[in-house]
Amino acid sequence: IRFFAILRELTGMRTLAMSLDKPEEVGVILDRLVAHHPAIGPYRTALRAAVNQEYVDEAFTVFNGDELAVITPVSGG
Amino acid sequence: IRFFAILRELTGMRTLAMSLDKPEEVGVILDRLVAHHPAIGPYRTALRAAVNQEYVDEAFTVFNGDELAVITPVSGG
Amino acid sequence: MEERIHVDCGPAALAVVDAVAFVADERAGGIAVFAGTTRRYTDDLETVELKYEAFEQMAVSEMRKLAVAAVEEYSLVKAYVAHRVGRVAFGETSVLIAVSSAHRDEAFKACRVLIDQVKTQVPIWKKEVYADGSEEWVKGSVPVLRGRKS
Amino acid sequence: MEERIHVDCGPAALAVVDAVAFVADERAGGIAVFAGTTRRYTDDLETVELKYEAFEQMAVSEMRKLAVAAVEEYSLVKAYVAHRVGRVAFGETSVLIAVSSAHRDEAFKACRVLIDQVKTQVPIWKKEVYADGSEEWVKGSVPVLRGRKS
Repeated sequence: IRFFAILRELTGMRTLAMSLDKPEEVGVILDRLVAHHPAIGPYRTALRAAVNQEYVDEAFTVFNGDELAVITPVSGG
Repeated sequence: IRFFAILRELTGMRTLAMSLDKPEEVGVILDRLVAHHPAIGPYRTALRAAVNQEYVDEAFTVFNGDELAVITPVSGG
Repeated sequence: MEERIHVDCGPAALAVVDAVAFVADERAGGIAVFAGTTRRYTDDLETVELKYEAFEQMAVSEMRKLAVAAVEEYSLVKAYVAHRVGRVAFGETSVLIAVSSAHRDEAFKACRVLIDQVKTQVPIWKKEVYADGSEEWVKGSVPVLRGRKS
Repeated sequence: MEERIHVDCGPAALAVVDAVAFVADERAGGIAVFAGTTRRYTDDLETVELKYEAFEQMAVSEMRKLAVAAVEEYSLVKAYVAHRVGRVAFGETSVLIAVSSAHRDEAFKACRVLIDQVKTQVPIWKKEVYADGSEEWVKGSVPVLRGRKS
């Protein structure tokens, strides 16, 4: 799991390795992240996830070995 | 009177000096030009005049000493 | 106002880098540029070059008026408007507009309005020279009177 | 398609001249460019610099998708999309878009759509650094899902 920008600073992590017991939906994994890292909580509703470098919705199924990136609202330009 | 582009080629003139007997409207002068230089005729309805380097309408009064430019449709870019 | 506007109409080649250098400013958040370049092919006709003729002093004067109006209407920081005259080989730039503004929306709008106006309001004429040696003045637009002298 | 698109996301400075050189083409009649530059002042706040962070590989991938879509939708000849990461001092360019097309309307529209999309869709984040030493991540936009995976 990759973190960037404000979530990288708030969690103090750039990456987090998570081994899944079984394939799970993105939303479930994000909820679990928030439970363990409450600093993410205020951003939960504005999070977008990317799996293997493509945006996905929260029902998307993640398998072991997939790369999940947690994307807060983007502000390039 | 200054000519450019296609009118310069058709009339063979870059400038024409015209001494006015009395101040006259642009439209009258343009009509007189067409009478003496029939090659201008087909362009008459699409002509724009500029007096002293500003666009004017055909009712604008021209005095001796003014610079009149005959502007066919412009195509810069 | 004057130091915020650069206008030019002459035979020298136009370079985007000059236009951007002029409009760059620490008050600007965005720079929009349009460069009109000579197409080699229009459908199947091969254009060898374009020739531009201008009523140069008046062209500069008209371009300056357009730039001043755009700076005011779109709150631009700076504006650069230049048109080349004489022969312009394919791939080269015949007209170059650059504007800077605090926000991008104004920059895009002003740049678009300026190129549209330069093409339809400024006394400049384009002649296409084809590969077979023939030449043709391009059909143009009658400049609009804007409540000026009558 | 690939040779008609240039995409980049990295720490190197961005130069308009490079973007224009890439998109220039003898089939193009117009080139539109947008450069996003760092404003020194936003209202009364003095910004010393901006810092950009990106998920670089994905940013490149997303920018490429956006450029491919724009080339197709607007019949572009070429497109250049680049975003800088790391520190960007005021006056420098953080994002640079250039497109060429046969006619100017498509160039303007595509350039505008691309900068809007780069700002709202690509995983890049901006942090403002103020003169008093404070820093702040800029509020952003949630990327839109476009009928991709679910």
